Amino acid sequence: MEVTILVQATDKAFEILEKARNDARELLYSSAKLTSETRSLEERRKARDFLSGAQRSRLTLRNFAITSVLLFAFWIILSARFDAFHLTLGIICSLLVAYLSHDLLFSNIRLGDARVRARRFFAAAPWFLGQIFSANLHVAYLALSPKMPVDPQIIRFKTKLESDISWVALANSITLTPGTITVDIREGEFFVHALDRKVAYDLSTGEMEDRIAHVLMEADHIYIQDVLDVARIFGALK
Amino acid sequence: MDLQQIVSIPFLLVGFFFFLAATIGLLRFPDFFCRLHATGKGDTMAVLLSLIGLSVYEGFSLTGLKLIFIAVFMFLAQPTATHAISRAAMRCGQEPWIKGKAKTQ
Amino acid sequence: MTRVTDDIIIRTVARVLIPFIQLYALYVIMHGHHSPGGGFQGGVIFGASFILYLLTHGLEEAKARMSEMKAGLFSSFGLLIYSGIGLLCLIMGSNYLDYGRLSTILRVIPAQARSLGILGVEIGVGIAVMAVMFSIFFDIATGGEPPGGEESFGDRDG
Amino acid sequence: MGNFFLYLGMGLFVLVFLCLYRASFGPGVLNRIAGICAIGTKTLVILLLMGFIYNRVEMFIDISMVYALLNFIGTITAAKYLEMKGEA
Repeated sequence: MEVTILVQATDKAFEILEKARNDARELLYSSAKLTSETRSLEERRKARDFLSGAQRSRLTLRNFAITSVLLFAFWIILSARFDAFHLTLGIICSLLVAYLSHDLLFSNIRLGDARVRARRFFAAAPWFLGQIFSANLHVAYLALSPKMPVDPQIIRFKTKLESDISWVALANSITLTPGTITVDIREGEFFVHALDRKVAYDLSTGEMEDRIAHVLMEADHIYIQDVLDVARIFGALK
Repeated sequence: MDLQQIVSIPFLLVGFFFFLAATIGLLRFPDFFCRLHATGKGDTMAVLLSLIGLSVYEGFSLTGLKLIFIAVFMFLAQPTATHAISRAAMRCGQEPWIKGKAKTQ
Repeated sequence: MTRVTDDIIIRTVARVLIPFIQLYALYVIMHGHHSPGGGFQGGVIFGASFILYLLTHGLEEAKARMSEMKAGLFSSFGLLIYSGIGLLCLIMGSNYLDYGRLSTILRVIPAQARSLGILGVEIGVGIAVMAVMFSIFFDIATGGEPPGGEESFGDRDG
Repeated sequence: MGNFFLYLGMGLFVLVFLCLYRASFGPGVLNRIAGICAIGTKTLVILLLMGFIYNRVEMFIDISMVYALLNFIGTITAAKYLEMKGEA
């Protein structure tokens, strides 16, 4: 009786020991695998760093080239003299300025979609110009009317745009359009001074934000304009 | 009087009208921020219209293109300058005037 | 005045405008002999572009682009170009800054030599004016601290 | 057409004087800066009109460009100075 219990107990003890040894081996193996994995990850990251260094220098070269070409076009428009001497001066000057400040003009702009962006910009420009014109009529009316019905107030809203270029575009077009001035931007929150209640309401519908997001191709939201485009294409297909 | 001159005159006159409105706004509005509305918007539009009128008068040449460049520059620079002043005013603790309050400034 | 501004609008617009301002300054310098402007005006515009950079990107980045020592060297270098051309004329046997005699070196007719000489003088004046303008603004903005002395003179006017 | 430019320039000149009221008597520094900025834009157009009156646009266009540039930089500098100083 006691012997069988003893045998069972030793069996159990052996079992536990075996299991523990297996666990330990597995742990050891997995840790070894982990270290090798981390090493390979490290190597891969190093390779990627090297690659991105190459990419960065290529990007710098591209920025340099584009900046100097743009500046040379600007020089030709400014100079309006087409003899060899002045063109040579122009090439020297644009290369010099591109060397001095090639990282300023295109520091964080993706250039791949420039054509789409330009097309959308020219498509959206008449709307913006119309808005600016109506804004000026509004201000002129307010300034010239004898009672001067202004009711200024500060409104604040959080934008969903992300890149700083589109923030700047939004802020400058807010400043230019009906009765509103961008006073401050703090961490994506716009403080806007509005001349009366109606324009504050107009701004809060967010149409301008959508348009700018559409022009500058901000990712990951759906824009009204895109939906309209798709609907038009669908209708044409039908 | 050829066609270019006839086209350019209305642009210049409308631009002058906006200049006038901006100046009167600058003089009449009750507080600093409202005055900025007048100068920031009115002057930009007026300069744009005047430059378009002048470049139409000049005709299609490199000088006209330069005028367009000045217009683009003003379009970038004027809202930025307005924003800079208004931000400075906000940081300096200027309270915007609200309807019903006594006119201080 | 020398701290980095946290205003994204002014910084971005300045970043876009600065290369064009610099090219315009060079245009004013180079076309000084047949349009208004010249060395002084172009140098002032070039210095203004650096001042705009300092205002928007702060003292440290502006120093990386154009330190005080570089500004001093450039001002001397511009003066060297100016007086060098003048002395060259003197050595060639005519008056100071009388460019007509340079035609024997440049192998062109005297009228063209005058034009080229004026261009060289204007480049020298432009470089000197740009550097002096920038260093004056630098001194005013930092309150006249010696270069490399204290790290934290950005906080003085905060 | 020269007379038209002349009268337009004279009108702008009057407007500059009206802005000068705000620039000289305006309460506080900020109002003065706003007035001076407004004067700058008007001066730009006056310079261009002068160029058209004297038939020397290529010359005056450079001057007006420099004027616009320095107006912009001056306004930004003044605003930055006031912002850092923290009072007006």
